[in-house]
Amino acid sequence: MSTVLPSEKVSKLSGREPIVNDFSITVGTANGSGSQTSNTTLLRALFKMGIPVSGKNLFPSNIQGLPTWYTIRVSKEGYLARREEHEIVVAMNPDSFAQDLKDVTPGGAFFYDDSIRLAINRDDIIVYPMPVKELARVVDVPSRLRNYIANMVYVGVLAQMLQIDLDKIQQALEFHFDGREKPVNLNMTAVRESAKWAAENLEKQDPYILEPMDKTSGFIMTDGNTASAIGAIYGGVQIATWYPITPATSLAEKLNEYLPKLRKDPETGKHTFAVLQAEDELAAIGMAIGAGWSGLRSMTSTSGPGISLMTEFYGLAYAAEIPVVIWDVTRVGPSTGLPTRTSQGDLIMLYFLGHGDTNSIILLPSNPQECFEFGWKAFDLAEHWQSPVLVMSDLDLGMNQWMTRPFEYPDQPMDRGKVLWEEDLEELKGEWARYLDVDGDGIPYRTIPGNRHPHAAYFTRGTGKNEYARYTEDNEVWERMQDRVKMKYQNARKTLPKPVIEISDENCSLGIIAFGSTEPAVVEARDQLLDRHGICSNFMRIRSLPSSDEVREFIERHERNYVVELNRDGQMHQILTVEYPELATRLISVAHLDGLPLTARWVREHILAEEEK
Amino acid sequence: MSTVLPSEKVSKLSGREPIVNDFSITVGTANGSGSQTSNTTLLRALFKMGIPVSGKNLFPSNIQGLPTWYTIRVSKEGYLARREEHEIVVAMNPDSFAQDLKDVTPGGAFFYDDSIRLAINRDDIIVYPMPVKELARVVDVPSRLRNYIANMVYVGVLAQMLQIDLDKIQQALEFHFDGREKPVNLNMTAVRESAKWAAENLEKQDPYILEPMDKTSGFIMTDGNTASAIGAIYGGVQIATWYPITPATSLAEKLNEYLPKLRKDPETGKHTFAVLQAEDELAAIGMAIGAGWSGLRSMTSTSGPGISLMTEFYGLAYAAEIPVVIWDVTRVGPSTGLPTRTSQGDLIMLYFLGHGDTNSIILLPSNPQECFEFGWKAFDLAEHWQSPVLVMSDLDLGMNQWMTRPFEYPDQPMDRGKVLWEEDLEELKGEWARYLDVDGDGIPYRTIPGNRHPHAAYFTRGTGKNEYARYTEDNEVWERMQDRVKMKYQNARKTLPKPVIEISDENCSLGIIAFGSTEPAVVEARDQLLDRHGICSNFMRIRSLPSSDEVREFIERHERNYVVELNRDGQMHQILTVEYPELATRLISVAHLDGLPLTARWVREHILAEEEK
Amino acid sequence: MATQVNLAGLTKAEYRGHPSTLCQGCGHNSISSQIIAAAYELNIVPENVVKFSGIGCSSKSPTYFLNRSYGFNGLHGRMPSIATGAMFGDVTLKGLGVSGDGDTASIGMGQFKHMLRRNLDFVYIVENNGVYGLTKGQFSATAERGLELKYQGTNPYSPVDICAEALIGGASFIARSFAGDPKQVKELIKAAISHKGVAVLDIISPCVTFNNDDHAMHSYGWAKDHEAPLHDISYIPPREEIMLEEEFEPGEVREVELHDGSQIILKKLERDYDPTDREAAVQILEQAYRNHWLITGLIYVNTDQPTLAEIHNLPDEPLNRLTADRLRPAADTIKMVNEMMF
Amino acid sequence: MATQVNLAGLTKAEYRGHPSTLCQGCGHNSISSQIIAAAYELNIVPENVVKFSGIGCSSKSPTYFLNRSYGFNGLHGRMPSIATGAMFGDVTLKGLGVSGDGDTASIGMGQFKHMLRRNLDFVYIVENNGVYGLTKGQFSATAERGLELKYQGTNPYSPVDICAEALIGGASFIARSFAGDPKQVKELIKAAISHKGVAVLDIISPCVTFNNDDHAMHSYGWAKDHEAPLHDISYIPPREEIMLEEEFEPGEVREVELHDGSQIILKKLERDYDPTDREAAVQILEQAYRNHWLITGLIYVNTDQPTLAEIHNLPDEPLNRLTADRLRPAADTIKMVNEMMF
Ligand SMILES: Cc1ncc(C[n+]2csc(CCOP(=O)(O)OP(=O)(O)O)c2C)c(N)n1
Ligand SMILES: Cc1ncc(C[n+]2csc(CCOP(=O)(O)OP(=O)(O)O)c2C)c(N)n1
Ligand code: SF4
Ligand code: SF4
Ligand SMILES: [Mg+2]
Ligand SMILES: [Mg+2]
Repeated sequence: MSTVLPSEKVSKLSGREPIVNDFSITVGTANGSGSQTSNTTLLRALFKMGIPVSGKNLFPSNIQGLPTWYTIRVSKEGYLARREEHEIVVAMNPDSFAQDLKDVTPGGAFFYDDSIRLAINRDDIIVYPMPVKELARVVDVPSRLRNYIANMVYVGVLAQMLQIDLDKIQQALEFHFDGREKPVNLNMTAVRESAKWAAENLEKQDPYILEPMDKTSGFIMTDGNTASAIGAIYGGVQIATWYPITPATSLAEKLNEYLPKLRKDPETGKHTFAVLQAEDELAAIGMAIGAGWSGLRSMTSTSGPGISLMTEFYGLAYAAEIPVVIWDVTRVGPSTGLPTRTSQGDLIMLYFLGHGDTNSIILLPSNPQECFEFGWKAFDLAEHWQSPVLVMSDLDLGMNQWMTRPFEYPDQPMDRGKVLWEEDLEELKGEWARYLDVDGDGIPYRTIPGNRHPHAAYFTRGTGKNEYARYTEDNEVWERMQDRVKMKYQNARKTLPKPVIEISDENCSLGIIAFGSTEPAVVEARDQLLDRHGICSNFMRIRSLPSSDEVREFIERHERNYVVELNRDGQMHQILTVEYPELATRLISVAHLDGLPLTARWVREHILAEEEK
Repeated sequence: MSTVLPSEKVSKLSGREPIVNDFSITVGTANGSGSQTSNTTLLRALFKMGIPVSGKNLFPSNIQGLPTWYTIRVSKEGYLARREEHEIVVAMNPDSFAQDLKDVTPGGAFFYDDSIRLAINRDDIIVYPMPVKELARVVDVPSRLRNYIANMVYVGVLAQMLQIDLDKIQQALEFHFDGREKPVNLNMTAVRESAKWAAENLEKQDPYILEPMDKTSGFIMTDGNTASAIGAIYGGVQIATWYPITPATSLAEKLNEYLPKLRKDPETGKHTFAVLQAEDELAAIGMAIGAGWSGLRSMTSTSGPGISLMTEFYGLAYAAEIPVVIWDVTRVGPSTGLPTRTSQGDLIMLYFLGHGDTNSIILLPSNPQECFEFGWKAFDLAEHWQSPVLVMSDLDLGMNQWMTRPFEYPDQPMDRGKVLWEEDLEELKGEWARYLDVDGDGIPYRTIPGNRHPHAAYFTRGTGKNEYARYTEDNEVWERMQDRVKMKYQNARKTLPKPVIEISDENCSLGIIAFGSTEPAVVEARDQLLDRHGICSNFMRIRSLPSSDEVREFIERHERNYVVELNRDGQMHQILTVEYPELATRLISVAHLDGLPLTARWVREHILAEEEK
Repeated sequence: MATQVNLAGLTKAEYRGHPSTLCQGCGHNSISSQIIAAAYELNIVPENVVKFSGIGCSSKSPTYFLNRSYGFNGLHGRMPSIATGAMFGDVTLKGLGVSGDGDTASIGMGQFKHMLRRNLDFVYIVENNGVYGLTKGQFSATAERGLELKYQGTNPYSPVDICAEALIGGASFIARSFAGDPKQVKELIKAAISHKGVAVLDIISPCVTFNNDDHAMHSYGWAKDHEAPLHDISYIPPREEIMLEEEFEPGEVREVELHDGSQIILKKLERDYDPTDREAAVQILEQAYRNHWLITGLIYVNTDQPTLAEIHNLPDEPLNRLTADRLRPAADTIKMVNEMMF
Repeated sequence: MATQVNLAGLTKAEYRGHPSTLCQGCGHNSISSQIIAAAYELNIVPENVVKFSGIGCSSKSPTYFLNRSYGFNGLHGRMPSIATGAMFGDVTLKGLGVSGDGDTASIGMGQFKHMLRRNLDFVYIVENNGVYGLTKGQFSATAERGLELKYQGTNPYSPVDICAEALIGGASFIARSFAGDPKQVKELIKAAISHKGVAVLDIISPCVTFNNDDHAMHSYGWAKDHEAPLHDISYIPPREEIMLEEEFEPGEVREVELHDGSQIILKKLERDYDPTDREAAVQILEQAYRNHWLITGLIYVNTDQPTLAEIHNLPDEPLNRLTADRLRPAADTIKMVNEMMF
């Protein structure tokens, strides 16, 4: 045990009741100054101490210099949503110093780099200056690394003042530097020296302390994009095409990182996969569709502007019934929007993507574990239903570190769908038709280029065709084909991931509906509604669209269903209205968008306001 | 009066009651064989005889050779919708002969080119062979024109057998050939000789005849794309960018044709407009947006695939509040679809166009007169609301000839919206902010590049910005800006073209809702429902989205509102459900899509089936 | 009498497609015939070819040849991306694409250029008529400045030169031909199919309906009058004795050996043109552009450039036949992966 | 002491923009400074300039100069179309655009090429760093084959040569420069602004954060070591006495007169390069590409090509100031129009 001060002493010093494992730490730095390392180190150390934590990075669309904030929430109850309160603030950036100072909760603690010579005009908080420059000098590093070390100073100081286990910090650094001793030691030295300095020079006056718990065992800590990438690998991804765009970029980069580790061919050393950076999103999806057509498990990942550009191609994949997986890691639209802020604003566009009559299969993961799961499942669904499958993640889920359940090995064998190879055609004596609904489920059989049977080949097009894939403009054939395709999507409903439903109270008439990364805020809000206001609620998290009967039943069961979401127009509310017009009056939209992850408070207040109407 | 046989004689010959001005003529030819000229000549001649007519061209996506049909419906009642019956069929194409023969209504007449040596296996119809080759030889033309003349043969034969005034045919040809004597005479000779041949050689046995009426005065005959183009010219269009695509192409080509006639600068001979063929639709809309930003009345015209490609740019225009008019002349989607068939299938995509939260202003013309009206009005709305404005026409409306009310000169002065020039800024002492809601209507003021006032310039971007057009990622500012924009669209509702409402029966509980080119089918179906089944109905034609209070009131007034449309998924029904969730249960979707214009019969039968449930 | 078959045991009819629905006399039809002839003479098994196209009259033509090959008629201007993705499925297949000048040089410019950079192993035929056929006669990006079309007026823009674009863009095989010169078209297609890497064939293919006036640079009349072949070209299959109809003096021919051992024999005409010299290629294209010469033949070839499949280190074994056990990491790896997280 | 003003009566500060938020040392910042200097020295009134950009670090830079000019920060790769449309508003304005290599040569290739064909009167600056800055260090299409980047591995594709693309694409003014050579950058910007037609400036502008290793071809180190100017360039405003610091021997300089009467003076260095000779330009670019020479200077100029505004026969009077009566046909025409129908 290497925490420097025992906790008893702290609470005495502060003169207040200690507040243990239930507050938020926000660090204000300049973008590109390397604070990412120190912040995730803090986060991971707390996680290893067994304390539930979440970290949210608020960063500008900029490479270097503009203010950036990182908020770590520790919650002994296990709440992971963003909070609006900042009990502990660390100010490292002169440009955001005033703002940072203002942000401290009354009674909270303010740590700052003492080389920032700005006025501190508050007396309702505890103030701790840190001689960052001096402390950083204890390790001798080249100037380009100086900033990184400077950021380790606050890690050390906080470790001391909040009682973070230095061993855990060491573990976090070892993870970060992949075990490389030199950087770990350099950074640890800075941390230790800073902790030592704090122990010797700062007097604990605030009530916030951290104590080890055991509430993180059985969890891992990762971000959604990493999870999605690894999930795709367990789905057997063969080709991933992409074009750089925040916040989707890291999904492709993680494929680049993990594919060689998990899928190199031991014998030949050859690659049985390809990750291809396209010239733009039009090309990225075109390649993915070509690959899906030729029988590969194929995907592309992008964000809103990319989806917009993929619209025409989506329609082609829909009409030609080509399996392909499209990840939309959403950011704030419309248009270029706020590229570094989170949002669930692409939902309705995905739902109606493409000109003419189209349908969509959309998966909606809520946490990294589910990103992993949908990462592989999306391929099964795409190949099974011979359809593009959209997966909507978002910046908060994709790029922030989440405490999540471990990835689970796929519990189903790969579903490659209805594919006929040479031997199948041999058996059928070559009698098959690409778009014929043999089984009555709306899904025809397909063959794949490279199938050398002389009757295997067919001609693919988006335009009118008959069951035999021959071109036709016959109106009856057209309608028949379209109706079959629509029926296929009706059937698909039943096989998509079911909603997660929590009926806490059989008699409760209030339902709350959410999806994706807003779950933690809603979970917490429900507890608050019950605890503080005595308002019961049941909960449903939708995990896919089009929705299944369970969704209808949940809505039917409740007089008032609040549909909570992170977009301006209440898009899930609109979709549910379209899917269940007869239940429309039971649905109430609770939606807003300001680019920040949802908070329990916002959800609670808005539901309360509606309830009090 | 130059009809050759008086009508008395005909009815005697046929032995049946004459059927006057109430049947359909369908001509089957090969694509690219020049039948367009003879068919529109027939159509126009009937129109000039005062008989209500409509013409529908059913053509393949092909330049030369594949079967094509043209159907002329004559209706003394003035019904203009497509009918499924073909009383008179003219078969000029061996490839479609069998089909054409099958299509004749029992008791109908079948005219055919006697060089087609195929069996005629029906005895329930009247059959008239025509020696097309021989008759075409009466005029001496170069071989490349031979086809055109051959097609005039059936014009002459039909003129004789149905009693079409040859003077009117001459008028139609004079119009077609812009008064050029030589082609008019050549064609007239063929018509006359063929009519003479028919008079001498064919015995009238069918009951169908045409008689002059006066039900077309006060109408003109034109197609929607021509009307849209001319309407845009009266709206003062300054730049039109486009990329060729059926069925939108002729809209741009008509701008090319009429702009020099109506808008040349008399003094300088310079052009105060530009029509620019872009390299693709991404560029077309980009240019249009750039031009709208720089203060020009700017438009682009395309069809579904082009709209898909314009999705990202639409979002930019939305977010940056740039006026631009976008015409979508829809065809069958999804994806490449059937490019030469009609559909109303892009509606919901237009409604939710762009990633993130967006809104749309959509105008929905129903006939060429309205294409003209919305042609100019769209610019006023775009500049007034500083917004892209979408106008959705379709292939049937855009490319077929419609009998329509004459174009009306705009009844309102041009609305250029809130634009500040040098003198305005002088007065304001340069104090203005691009995105400030000064008037409380959600519409800010703008200046235009070229304004030389030193405070005029501002910086335009899709991303987060404050009222002063300065870049910001502040979450509160973002939400404020987005809420203002949304409010702007809420306000816009009230100023868009109101629905056309026909309350035929104050006590009727059945409403029918339609939009766009399906109006004639619905009008006729309503009459049939009442006449044949005693079912009353009121009618509303929606002319714009988002919809206004009148729409809500109409829906509220009726227990059952049938939303009739030409797409698979009932997209207007979906939109109205989203706009009026509390009225969702009053809305019933009556939708289908097979690429053909809607018929009254289909509408009637589907409403009846629902009513009988 | 037995029907004649080639070395693949197939009759020529087995290389045909559906009947063409293009206009009579359309240049595209002649090119389809030469594709059929080339494939037949190369003894290719049709199942080993995959066809691609964008949208346009030209892009319809894959329906009119090689019925037993797979085909994908994609989106306007987007053939390159679809083909790029599809060719990863089975690297033993040969890709053959037909596009139009509008499809390639207008809407498709970006994808065209980027496919070249990747050196996809692919035959890319542009059926170049200077006009949009399928949408009825608008200027395409290859229409010459000053061209007049019925409803469009006069073209004010300078034309895109497909071969020059291909060369600057890094294509490894570039040729120009004319649909009215069937023998050359056929030999070039054979060579292109044997080339390993991207082969761009810019074939002037007149649109008889919308752009065939004799003074139009994509018309039969103009092309017939102006065609200036760089050489007389013959393709010699691998491992075949060089048996040309004529004997050559030394120095009278150039030979280019392709990756599969086949050879291109170029018989000199007016000039001694070396198609492996990029600088010469740049120069001849520049001169031709400036002087409106319709030079035809093999303009450039580079047999050393790595293909996309090589760049991605793909095995010869078709990726699309890998079974689940080869694609999904084993069950015992999941623990390790979870440990790789934190 | 009075602040110094130029002939437009403006101080240099009046040409500035907001403070840059780019990385310290980013090449883009140096280029912004030279734009400011060039505009100031050309005595341009900022209100007569309109700025455009796409998306990227480079595309952010229009915020950092000419605050009194209008600006439009558009979509990724779509600056050309927005600028093309916007420039129709008022032909008396000068358009100036800043793009990146990703913005221009990856996603923007198609629009870039087609803008050139139209010869829009426009200064098109590519701040070329061979990398995607704003999305944190992926390869752009101009990255050299073999370049290694931290998270991306090794670039396997051949790079796009912006100048060669511009030349083949029909641009009427083409130059290459290097952000570390401020004088040349400035003189070229002045000349480009005075040129009537599209002027493409391909400026190597190192990304110090993601692609500045000395062996990387878009780094400061490499460019400093390899820059090979074609000539020493000076811009002389119209109607100004030629007053150069030095006297020249006859034959020692070349002069190019631009449309507004200004002149570009090119002092010979190693070779006698004639930038009005397209064939020479083709050749030097080809050689430079092959040999990895960083040749800089004015590569090509053609002062005779009609601009887009000329092609469209636009009046000098700004279209965006025409009043309703000039735009809407008179009331009495509607009867005629209805009669034109049937
Ligand atoms: C996105 C999109 N825009 C426009 C069209 C309409 N379109 C179909 S073919 C074509 C042009 C074809 O020209 P080209 O490639 O030269 O082929 P050609 O018909 O001349 O052989 C166009 C513009 C389309 N199908 N998709
Ligand atoms: C449609 C679309 N795709 C992707 C992006 C993400 N994106 C922003 S900037 C950029 C690359 C910029 O690179 P470059 O043009 O070279 O500019 P630099 O930052 O290097 O100056 C990308 C891919 C986007 N904004 N829009
Ligand atoms: S329109 Fe032209 S390109 Fe199309 S098929 Fe006819 S001749 Fe060929
Ligand atoms: S990331 Fe690179 S391009 Fe972007 S501002 Fe920094 S140095 Fe410049
Ligand atoms: Mg063409
Ligand atoms: Mg760059």
